[in-house]
Amino acid sequence: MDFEDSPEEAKFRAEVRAWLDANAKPKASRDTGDALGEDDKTSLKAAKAWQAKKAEKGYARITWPKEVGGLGGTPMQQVIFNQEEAKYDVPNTGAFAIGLGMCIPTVMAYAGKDVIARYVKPALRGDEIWCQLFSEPAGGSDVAALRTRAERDGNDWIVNGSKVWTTGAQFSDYGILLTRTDPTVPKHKGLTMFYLSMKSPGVEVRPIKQASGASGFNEIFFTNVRIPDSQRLGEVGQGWQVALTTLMHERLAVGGGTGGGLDVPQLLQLARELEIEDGPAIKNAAVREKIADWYVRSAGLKYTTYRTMTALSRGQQPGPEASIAKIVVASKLQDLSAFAMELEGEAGALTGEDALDQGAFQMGWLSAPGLRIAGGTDEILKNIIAERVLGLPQDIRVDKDVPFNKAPTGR
Amino acid sequence: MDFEDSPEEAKFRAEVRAWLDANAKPKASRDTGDALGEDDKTSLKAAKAWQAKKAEKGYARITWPKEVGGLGGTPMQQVIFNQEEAKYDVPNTGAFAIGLGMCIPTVMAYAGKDVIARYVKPALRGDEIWCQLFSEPAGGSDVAALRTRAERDGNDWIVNGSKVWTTGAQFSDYGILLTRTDPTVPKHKGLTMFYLSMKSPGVEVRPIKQASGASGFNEIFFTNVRIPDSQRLGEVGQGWQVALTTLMHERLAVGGGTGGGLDVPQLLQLARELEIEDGPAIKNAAVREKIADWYVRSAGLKYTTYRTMTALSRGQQPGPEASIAKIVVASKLQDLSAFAMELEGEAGALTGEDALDQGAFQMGWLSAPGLRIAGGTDEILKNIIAERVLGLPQDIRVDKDVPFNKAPTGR
Amino acid sequence: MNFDFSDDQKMLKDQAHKFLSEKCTPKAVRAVYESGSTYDRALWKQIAELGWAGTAIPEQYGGLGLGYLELCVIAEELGRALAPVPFSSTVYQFAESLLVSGSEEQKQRLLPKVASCEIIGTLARAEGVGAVLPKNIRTTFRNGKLNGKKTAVVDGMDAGYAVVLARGSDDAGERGLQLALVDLKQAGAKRRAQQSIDPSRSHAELTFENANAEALGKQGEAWSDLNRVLDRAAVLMAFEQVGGADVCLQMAKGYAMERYAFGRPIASFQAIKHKLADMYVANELARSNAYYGAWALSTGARELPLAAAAARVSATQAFDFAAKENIQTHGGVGFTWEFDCHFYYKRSRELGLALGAQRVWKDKLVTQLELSNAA
Amino acid sequence: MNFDFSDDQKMLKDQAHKFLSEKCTPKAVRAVYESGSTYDRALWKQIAELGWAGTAIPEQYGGLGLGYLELCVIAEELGRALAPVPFSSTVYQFAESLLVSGSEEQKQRLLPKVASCEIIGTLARAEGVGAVLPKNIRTTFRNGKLNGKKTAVVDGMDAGYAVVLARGSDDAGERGLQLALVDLKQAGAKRRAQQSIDPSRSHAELTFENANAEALGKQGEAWSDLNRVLDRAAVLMAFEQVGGADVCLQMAKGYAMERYAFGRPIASFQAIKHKLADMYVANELARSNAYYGAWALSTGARELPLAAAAARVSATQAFDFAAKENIQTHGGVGFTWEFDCHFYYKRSRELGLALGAQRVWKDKLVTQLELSNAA
Repeated sequence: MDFEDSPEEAKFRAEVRAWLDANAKPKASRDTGDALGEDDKTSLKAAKAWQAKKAEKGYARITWPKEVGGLGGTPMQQVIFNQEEAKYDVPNTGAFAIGLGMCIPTVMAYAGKDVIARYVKPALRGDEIWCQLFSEPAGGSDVAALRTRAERDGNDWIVNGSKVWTTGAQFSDYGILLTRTDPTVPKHKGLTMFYLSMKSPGVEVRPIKQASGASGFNEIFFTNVRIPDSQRLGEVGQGWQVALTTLMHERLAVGGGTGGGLDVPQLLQLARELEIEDGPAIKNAAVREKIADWYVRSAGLKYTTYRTMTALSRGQQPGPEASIAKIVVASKLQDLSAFAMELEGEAGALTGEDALDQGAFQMGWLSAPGLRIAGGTDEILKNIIAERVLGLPQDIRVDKDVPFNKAPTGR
Repeated sequence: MDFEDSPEEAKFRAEVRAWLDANAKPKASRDTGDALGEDDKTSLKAAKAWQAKKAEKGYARITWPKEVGGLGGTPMQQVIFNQEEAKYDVPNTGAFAIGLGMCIPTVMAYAGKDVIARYVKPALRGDEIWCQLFSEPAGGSDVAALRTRAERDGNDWIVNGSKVWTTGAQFSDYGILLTRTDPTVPKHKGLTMFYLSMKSPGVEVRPIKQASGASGFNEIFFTNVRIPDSQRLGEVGQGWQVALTTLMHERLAVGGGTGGGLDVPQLLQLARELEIEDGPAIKNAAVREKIADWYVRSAGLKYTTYRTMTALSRGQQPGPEASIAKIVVASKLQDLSAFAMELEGEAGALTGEDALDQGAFQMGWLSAPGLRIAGGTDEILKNIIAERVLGLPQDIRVDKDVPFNKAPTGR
Repeated sequence: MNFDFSDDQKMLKDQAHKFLSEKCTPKAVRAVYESGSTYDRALWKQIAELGWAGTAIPEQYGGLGLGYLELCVIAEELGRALAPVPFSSTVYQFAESLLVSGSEEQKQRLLPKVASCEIIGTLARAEGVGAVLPKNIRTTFRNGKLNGKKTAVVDGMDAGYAVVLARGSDDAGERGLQLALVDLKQAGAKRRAQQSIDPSRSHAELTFENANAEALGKQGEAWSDLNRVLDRAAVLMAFEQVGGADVCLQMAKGYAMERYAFGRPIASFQAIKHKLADMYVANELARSNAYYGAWALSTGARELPLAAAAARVSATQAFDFAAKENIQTHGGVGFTWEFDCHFYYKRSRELGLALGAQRVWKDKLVTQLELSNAA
Repeated sequence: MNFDFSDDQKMLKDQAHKFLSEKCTPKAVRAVYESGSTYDRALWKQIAELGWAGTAIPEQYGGLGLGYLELCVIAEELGRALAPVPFSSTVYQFAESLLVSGSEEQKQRLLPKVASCEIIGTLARAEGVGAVLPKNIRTTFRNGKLNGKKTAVVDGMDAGYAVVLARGSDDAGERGLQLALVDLKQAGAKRRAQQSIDPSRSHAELTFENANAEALGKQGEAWSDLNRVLDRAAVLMAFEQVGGADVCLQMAKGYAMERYAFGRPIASFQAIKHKLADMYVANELARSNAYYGAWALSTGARELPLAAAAARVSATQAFDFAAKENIQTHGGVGFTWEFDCHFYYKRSRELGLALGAQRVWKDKLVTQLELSNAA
């Protein structure tokens, strides 16, 4: 048992380092973690440039086959690249994560050769950005309850409805869109998947302002948007099976959320600086117990990730361990930051310039409720662990065999 | 807002005190709480004597009408009597609680005049003890799933099956028995209630040994037990409605479980006596936080009870507050006693003579899991709060309209 | 046993409820959030007309002299409505400081103006990050002059007067502390707005440079006086917290009944049912502890410090839990700016910090238990 | 990255699992509960034949010299089976005390007998209720004579030797402590059985009256030596706890799938599903922390104290939770004597107390964090 690379891994890591040294500068100080939703024009431009550079070398998507611009590498090699890249001061390429992580794999799985040839490379280079259009006001945790209609019109489909919680839609060029093409059959059976240009007439993108003040998500409105049938992904009525391909990837993508890097070290630092009733906070037994409780969760997650990487390194499928990360991280962030605010006392209510560390803990606390919901609520994730990991039965599904337009909706 | 008696209440309290002074001795020291299941012959004999005395005065059941031997008093007067009686060194009359609290009210509600005349007074005087025969191995939280069969045979019914979790069956003279008389209709519709003598041929009582070592409950086996139709309570097939009368009373009876008197004062005492790393445990901030957390729960329950009593005192129906007591008390007992054991260190693992206070905290910890289950599990009680207090919808009931003998049982 | 509010008090509560559900809708709170104004002036004016600020102020000082139980029921309704007005700082803290420490002349001079809402007042304690401790107080009050800086002063932008915890002598400890009463409308008193987690309650930094001020209460008694004020404020604020927690439960319930997923209202899923049941339990315990605090406050019982700490801890825990799980019950929309859930989430934390952290109150609570068991 | 056990180690684990699921069924545990015997002698004999006790003991001392990772996988299986044998006291504590503090001669003399299970050994620390603190140690070791009383000594009824924490000089503090190695088969050493919450692990009071004993390690280093032993034992015991917690999850799952209520398996109710999901999460975290402890132990890394504390705290929390919620998932039958659930509930507490309370380990953990961040 050790944390060392295998000889092959060490060799690959050296190659990656050499390439990074040649193309980027090492980080000056420690990573401060990227603020969510900070994606202005300039940083996007820089991100595209960096992404293109990676694409030339095959580093943009290491596990993809060479033919489509990948490196034909292993998942472990992707992990190694990410570890090394994180040590360098390079643009945040998060804007491409959903497209490359979810949309393009779906396209590659269901589109024809020519379509793949047309779209994969530009996405890989960051020239074209993709977003995912599944969630709706009417269908949050219950994605398949979506209502956006696509109606056949000759060789086209006419789409009307709206989508919500779409990340990066404001700067996306294309999107994959899940629609209802037949409301008269049970909800999973009447869905069909398309891809479309976000510049299509009738597509309107509006940012959603969150409780934290940030606007990481969008609401998208479709008014008589015309999509050629040639942009259908999978068969008519097979949309749910197609979507599962996409969602399978989402869990992995969202799973590892870290909560903006706020964790025990920052709390430990605070506890050392602050004086409370009986001296330095770090000497207070109640504070120490809290720090210990949160530390064992953080450490537990860290070493769980190491176990997952080990499985990858051994060429095995990683186990379901990954699915626990977000549940643990989100609640920990909420409790830990609230506790830190209490240590700060009455001034813990302040944010921005007047707050300690520009209100890092306050921001963490304000964003935590979103982290507990986005990409699957705590409750949905526990269902997933119970059903997919532990193999417990599904809850009763009263709408399973009911035509969608006959299913109870409360409205 | 105050904690004083109304003039009428004060007058009644004085009467009760006078009577108690004349008939019993005040408690020497503080109440140590009665160990569960300690009900040997002698203490039962004493209990019956004391119960008879109370019955003569109408104090055995203060809210019952005078005609049936009660005092025709108010619920508040019952509360006052209990408060005062608790200050005197009198036998534990817990053995009569289920009979008078649940069984006899059911008999009075559904039996004929002569039956009532025959059974109520002896029960009131403690001459005859009753038990409640509902729960079964096959139906725990789902009481109505019971399988004990009663088949018609002329003017009699022949009963076969078994019951479980029956308190006090070993010294009971009679019991009310819920049976299935028609398995071909949905589960709630095929039940019928009877009362029977526990001395009937074919009735066998076996104590159940619990994880804590105690045996407060019994399992009862029925082999061709013959019950005359005249002992039926309510119509054939109406057993569930009859049972609801009984269960309604149970919640109140069990609701106020206190966990054998182990609470914050005992923990506070322990924390003052014990030395830990940094001095007396009571000075340790983590210990103080725990004590405060548990104190606000205990105090919250205490003053919730005062609010309930105030409602009674004002002649109102008490609100649903009572339903929260057991959930709070049972988990608190489990956590508080585990914490106390940790304060005791390695010697916290000892029980009996070698343990501090004869292992009071250890016994509390050993009995806590039972308290979280008996009389409704935490989960069932939360359902009850959600449905009856908050008015949230029931969970999906797949067996609602299915004939009992067709409903899924997993066996 | 008479452990509940009287019919008159309940009637007052109903009136307050009716009034606030008309005049202080979520829209009004949102207006303060988005206008950047420090409080709802129209609402404050109407509250003045109702005389709520004088509820517990004796008649000889221009109040209604109704008592603390009446103030408690109003507090619960203000908490329920998240009323964006300087009520708690003016009434629970400034007025109570005067009642605890003020001279007859000071009470005569200021309390009537408080009762009529002509004066907005506040209590300035903290000077930086961390707990407020005697040894950390650097603001000085000497020969009638106040010098120093206070931070996170609630309603400091609008207050006409402040009670300031200062150091009145060279004694660096508790005994050297002195409460100073200062008129903020003078050159020597400057204020600067501070951003806070709850935009519906304004915070400010106050800077004093040779500001004229007067002593409030005796030197050496400042710390114990302050704690007596905090105990009273804790009970009253606990009612605001209980009110807020109750609304969160109602909001979560309402949404869960309306919202369908997988063909059924989410309120029929056990995860939601048990979550709401847990909220209900916490809220009931908090309410009962708050009632006991109300009894102790209204009767001046010696149990007040214990009762206040228990009410504070219990109510803070209940509101924290209800506010965050209300958002969780709503899911994505619950975290949007348009929905009202986040108002309660932010207020729950603001109230939880305003009178000092739970840790401090838990410690006070156990100290009281030790004393009461000492006998 | 190679953060997992090797194939050989996994094979050893499988063998241990097969062996124990035949020889150490719940029936065997029940037999110890109900026979009143102190441990399962037949099982201990077979474990001796397998040589498990010598897994991490170097070959020159008669062990197999396989290493700590191998001992960890065996520990997990022993924990899974609740093996009622004096393994942890003899191997994790007595043998490790010798390895940490013993002279070459002492190791040569005793370790081979430990490896072959001829000797049952234990470590005697506590002298009464409360934490084990240097200043509370009254047992004395002077001129080869041991005098005093130790309580709650696990396997004390069966141990042939004990390592005893004693006072070797007049120094009343840490520096005055001395570890003494004592042969319990002598007139000066008396033992008395004590009842404990876990009848499958016997406890005893040991009384020494001028018992002949020998020094183990240097005076003044006893306390730090003891803590090094406890760190090692904590990692190994964490694997027993992780094993036990995993079984609780499997039992709860199995019952919930079988048991029907309201016409459906209770495993389909969210309250149960989320309860088991919570167990799963806690167990995974505990396992990962235990793995890190295993790495630190097996490599003698300087991170051991931190890794051991994290493994200990995480595993104790996971087993506590899994054991109590396993009973809760079973409902009434889960609390009966006939069902096996209570074996795990009792063992979880016994293991949680055996090496000192969570509080102590959390404090150690944070102390290590302070040191590691000090740089």
